[in-house]
Amino acid sequence: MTLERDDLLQMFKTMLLIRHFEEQCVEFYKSGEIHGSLHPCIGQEATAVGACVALRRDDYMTCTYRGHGQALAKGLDPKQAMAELLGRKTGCNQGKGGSMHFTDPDIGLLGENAIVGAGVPIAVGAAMTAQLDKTDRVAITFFGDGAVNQGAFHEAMNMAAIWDLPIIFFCENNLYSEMTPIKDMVNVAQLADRAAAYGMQAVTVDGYDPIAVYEVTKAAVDRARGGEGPTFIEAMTYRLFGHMVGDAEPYRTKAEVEEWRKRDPITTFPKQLIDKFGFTKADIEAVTAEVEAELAEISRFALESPWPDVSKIAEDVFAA
Amino acid sequence: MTLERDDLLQMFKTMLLIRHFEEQCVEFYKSGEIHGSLHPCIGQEATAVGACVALRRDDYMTCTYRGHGQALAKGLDPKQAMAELLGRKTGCNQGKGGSMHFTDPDIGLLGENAIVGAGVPIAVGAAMTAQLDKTDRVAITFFGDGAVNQGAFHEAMNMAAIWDLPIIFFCENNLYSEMTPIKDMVNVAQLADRAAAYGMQAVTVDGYDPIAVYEVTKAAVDRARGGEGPTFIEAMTYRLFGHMVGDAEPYRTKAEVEEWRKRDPITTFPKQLIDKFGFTKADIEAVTAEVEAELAEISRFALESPWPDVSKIAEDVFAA
Amino acid sequence: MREITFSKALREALIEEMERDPNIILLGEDIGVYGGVFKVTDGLLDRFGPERVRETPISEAGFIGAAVGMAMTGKHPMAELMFMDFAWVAGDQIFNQAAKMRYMSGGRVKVPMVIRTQQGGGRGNAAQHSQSLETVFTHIPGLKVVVPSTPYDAKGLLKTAIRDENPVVFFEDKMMYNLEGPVPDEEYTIPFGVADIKRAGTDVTIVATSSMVHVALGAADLLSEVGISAEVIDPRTMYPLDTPSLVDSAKKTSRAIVVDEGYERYGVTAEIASVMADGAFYYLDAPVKRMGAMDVPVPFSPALEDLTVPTEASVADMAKTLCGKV
Amino acid sequence: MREITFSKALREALIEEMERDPNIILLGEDIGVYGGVFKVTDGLLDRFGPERVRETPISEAGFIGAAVGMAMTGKHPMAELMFMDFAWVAGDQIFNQAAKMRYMSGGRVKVPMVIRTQQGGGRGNAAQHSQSLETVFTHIPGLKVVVPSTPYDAKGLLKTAIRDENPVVFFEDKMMYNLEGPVPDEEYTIPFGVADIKRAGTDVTIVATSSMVHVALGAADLLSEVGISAEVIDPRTMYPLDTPSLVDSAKKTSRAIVVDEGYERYGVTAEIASVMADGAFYYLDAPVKRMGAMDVPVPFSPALEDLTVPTEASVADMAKTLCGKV
Ligand SMILES: Cc1ncc(C[n+]2csc(CCOP(=O)(O)OP(=O)(O)O)c2C)c(N)n1
Ligand SMILES: Cc1ncc(C[n+]2csc(CCOP(=O)(O)OP(=O)(O)O)c2C)c(N)n1
Ligand SMILES: [Mg+2]
Ligand SMILES: [Mg+2]
Repeated sequence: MTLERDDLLQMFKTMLLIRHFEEQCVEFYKSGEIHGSLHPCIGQEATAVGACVALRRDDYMTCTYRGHGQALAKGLDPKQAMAELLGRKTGCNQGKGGSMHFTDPDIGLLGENAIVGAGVPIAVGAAMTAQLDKTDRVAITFFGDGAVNQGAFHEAMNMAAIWDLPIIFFCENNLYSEMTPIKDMVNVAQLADRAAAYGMQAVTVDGYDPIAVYEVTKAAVDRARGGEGPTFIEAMTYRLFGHMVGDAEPYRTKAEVEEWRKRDPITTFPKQLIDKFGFTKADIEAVTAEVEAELAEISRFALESPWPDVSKIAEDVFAA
Repeated sequence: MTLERDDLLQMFKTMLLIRHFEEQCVEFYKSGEIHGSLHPCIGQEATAVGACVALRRDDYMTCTYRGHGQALAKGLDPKQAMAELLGRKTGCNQGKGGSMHFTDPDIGLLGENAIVGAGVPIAVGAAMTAQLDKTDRVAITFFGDGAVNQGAFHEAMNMAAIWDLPIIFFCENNLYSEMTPIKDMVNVAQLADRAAAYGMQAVTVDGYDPIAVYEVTKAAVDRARGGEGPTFIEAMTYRLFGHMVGDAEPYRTKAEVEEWRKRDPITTFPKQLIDKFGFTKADIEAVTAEVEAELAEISRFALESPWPDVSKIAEDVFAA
Repeated sequence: MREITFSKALREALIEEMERDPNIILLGEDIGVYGGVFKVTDGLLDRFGPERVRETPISEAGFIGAAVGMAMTGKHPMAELMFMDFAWVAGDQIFNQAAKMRYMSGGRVKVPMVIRTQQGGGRGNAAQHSQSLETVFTHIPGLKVVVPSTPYDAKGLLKTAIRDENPVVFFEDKMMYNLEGPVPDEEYTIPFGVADIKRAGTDVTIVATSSMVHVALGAADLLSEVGISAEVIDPRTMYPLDTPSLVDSAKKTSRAIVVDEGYERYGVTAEIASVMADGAFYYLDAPVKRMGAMDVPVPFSPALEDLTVPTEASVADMAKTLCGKV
Repeated sequence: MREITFSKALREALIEEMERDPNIILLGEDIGVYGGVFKVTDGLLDRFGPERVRETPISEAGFIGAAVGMAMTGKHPMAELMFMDFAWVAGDQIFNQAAKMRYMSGGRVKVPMVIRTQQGGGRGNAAQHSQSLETVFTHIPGLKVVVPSTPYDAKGLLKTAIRDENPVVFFEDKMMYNLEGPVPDEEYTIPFGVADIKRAGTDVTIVATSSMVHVALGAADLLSEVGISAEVIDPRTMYPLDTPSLVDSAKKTSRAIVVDEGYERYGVTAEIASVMADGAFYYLDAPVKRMGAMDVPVPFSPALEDLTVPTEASVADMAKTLCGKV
């Protein structure tokens, strides 16, 4: 598949939906509707959407607590997602998982994960299944820059490399792990440099350019489906919001944030669509209106959804 | 320090002591004097001795269950070592540790370790102490080829690199981890290739040549003492014995073992001493006789040593 | 009935189940060419090939994590942890992932996998290769925990473990692999959560697990010599735990001892003793006693190691004290 | 006496001890510039510099292992595990290394280090960020385990932990950081292994740990309304455990409940209940009861989460049942 004109607009729409969805989450957090920790991917929509457009619905995926955007881009019903965040019965996990644990096997989503690095070997296992079953499915695992210093990442990279697994290691390098600059925590110029240690193909891409992200991911997916093994993708990106709601951001300057905001894909991508791909301002406005309407419906659904059944609290520990 | 003529003979003597010591251990194992698992380093004496000659007594060291040779080369009293293997009170650990846990803070030995990879971060901590205290001590950590696939190795390498720690990562690549060929378990030509992922200096050396091992280790130690940070050394070596006493060795051919045995440092190094450094056959014979006498004394000491005090079984869990 | 070793009983279960279900995949270190360091998987590589008997790097977190991913996508992986002590390097994948995945997903996924591992002292393997960590596994919700004590139980319970749709941890005892016992030729399975009375008795109940079952049976012999009739009961699975059978036995005998090879302090004996003390409170003539390993890392020296765990004599002594016969 | 928060009490202990002993080194994620995600180390980077307040990569096994190495070579490291749940990725370094090193060496080395971490539910952090894993830590020989419930205890016990020559695990409760309480200006320490009677009573003993102390105190208030006098006793350290005080209290009241936020099954309540049931056997009017967290991974939904742990009402109800007042 190469991107058609319609795909581009659809990509923008998904990015916008993610942005509005997450902004709504922040509101809900502040108003007390959402409990726990909330880690928006605001600013990182282009990686989520660019990568997921290159995937099939039946491909496998793991991600992190910052994975709402990826989950939505992969096809998670946003109503179920929002309901989950509000802890409702209609949530994708019946309210038992919450923000950090969206799971939906129907779209291959094998879980966000609250433990840094933990989703990486799990995706390796899914890729092993695909390889064993010769289904030509691939697995993708999203993780942050900080995760590359976790043992599980290392072990998983190596296993994928030696077994030529159909998997894409997608590192969103947003320059910080929580409040810590990644440049202080590794001694290499780019995280993609790590892949050589495993004899794995790697590439660094501009994570604020959804088309570029799509292209490198597509190439990696093609290689994986073709039995040519894993790829490590490092996407340079940035969160325009803090690590989590409540982060006072003493570790970065306002100027740095503003510098990145100028390139915010939510504003630059539609410009690109108009300037380079012949869309009109009206096209963009129409999409924006659609997203707003959808979002109103999403919020309404979530807010009106019932709470989980207290009598079912002990169910789902074990499968029958 | 550069190696003097006497150092060379002393190196040979230590290598020979290690070989005889370990052969005696195998005997003791077969006769039931030694219990548990025994992992001889027979064939790997040149790495132990070549590396340890480059160290000071007050430098720190961690190693593995296969670390008897390194411990002796670093200065562990062989009587205490043998007594420990026999589970006696006079052992370096009072018989509580055994073959896999030799520990002697007096020579900087912070423990062999029975968990693959576990000694690596511990050595990093010792290097942190040295750096904080500005003592110009260095730390060395010995581990096998199989350990490079363990998460702890990865995390430790990265920490050493980002903090410029005075530490040497010494990988004895003996081609197998237990019964598994390392070539099936990594996707790189040399394990030294892994170091690039951490921006760390690395070198591969012939582990059957004690002088070459000394030289690369000395260079790494000098760098570390000089504040220039860590080095990864991969020494290509081979165990002429199985993984442990009892290993039937179905995973390798007799021919392969014989090929390496031709280069056995215990036979080739003395030849080199005679041919290239002007020692005589008599010198070698004298050393051999000394080692044999020492070993008889070591065995006698261990065999005659008392068992640990049963009443002290619960002591040493906590320091007072 | 034919007698086979514990090890062979396990291997038979593996072979029969792998023949039955092509989704069963073994993962672990040295399980192929070498057949496993305790030889349980001997011959399986030849029989099932390298895709189903997958030799892994020394990456326990990695391959147990991969097993979780395989289990979530339709396979039935069986990961071998060479020594239970290595669970500590894979703890996150076992306790935070495998155990919790189904619940966190609100029942959307299942994680059918088995971790086979080997535990216990007695071989001079010292502190990092001799632990019995069943307490840790039973404490965390989401795992089933199996502790067979005979070849018969081993085979029947391993088959049940493999057919279970959840993460099951299966503990073998390193000293028991060569133990022989009757195992029928015919297919059978043993349900989880059903304790087995290994010897019936009337004066004192000895609940014992894994290797300690044999210690308890030896103690029962010693006790019969002094006229005390001991009942030895083996829970066989720590979770689910057959509480009613344990409580009933305590009610019947009115005295009970719980014996396990794990560290005694905050260990499984505490759970079992406390559910028995609660359930049989009004029937007990004496407090329920606990015997586990001493509160020390397992020492290496043969002069020390065996003293850290309950013995036939020490269990018999405890029973005599309880019965007022000292 | 002045009242300060739990968090400030901890910070004071850190500052005072770091001023006293230059060998104390803090290690952890985001403990510097940010002052720790729960702000306990706020300001310490400025005060002590980056060598003593060392920000680490997300490498828990790595930096806890490094702490072990530092401790063996003369430093006194304090590693912060941001959430106790992450202990599972560092398990080997905690349980196989730190805990066993001294014993395995036959007393040749010591490992003076503290792991500070934070636990418990109540914040909607779901299954992988809400665990209370004290059972796992107390079960493994070689670690001391501290579970303070008030600012006063927190400061005094943290100082003792830092001065101890062994690995000490110090558990803070995430909901308690803002709790205020009296803390003297003067220097003081609190010895390990000494339980504290948080409220004296005569009819029923409630042993409670960490956050559950406050639940127990609330329950005691409810009970006093119906004429039941509850004694609330806080062990403060799980290991060493002040068994005599607990047993004495049970002997006095003849009824006891043990309350803890960890999973109930095979949890610390089992140990405490069983030592009390044993020690006070002939004094008890009813079985010792245990109340811990439900046997499920902690659910996210606010409609579910709080139901999984003991509450003032449920503890009071249990006490009423024990006292025959329902
Ligand atoms: C094993 C583990 N250690 C620490 C944490 C706490 N933590 C949560 S998010 C995070 C930062 C992760 O940074 P990065 O991988 O760059 O991902 P990002 O949040 O930037 O997307 C940390 C340290 C955790 N969840 N798991
Ligand atoms: C974490 C862990 N996993 C597995 C083992 C079992 N084991 C002991 S030695 C060994 C092989 C190690 O190979 P290598 O690192 O090459 O060292 P060598 O024995 O060749 O010196 C294995 C797998 C262990 N001790 N620790
Ligand atoms: Mg990041
Ligand atoms: Mg090797």
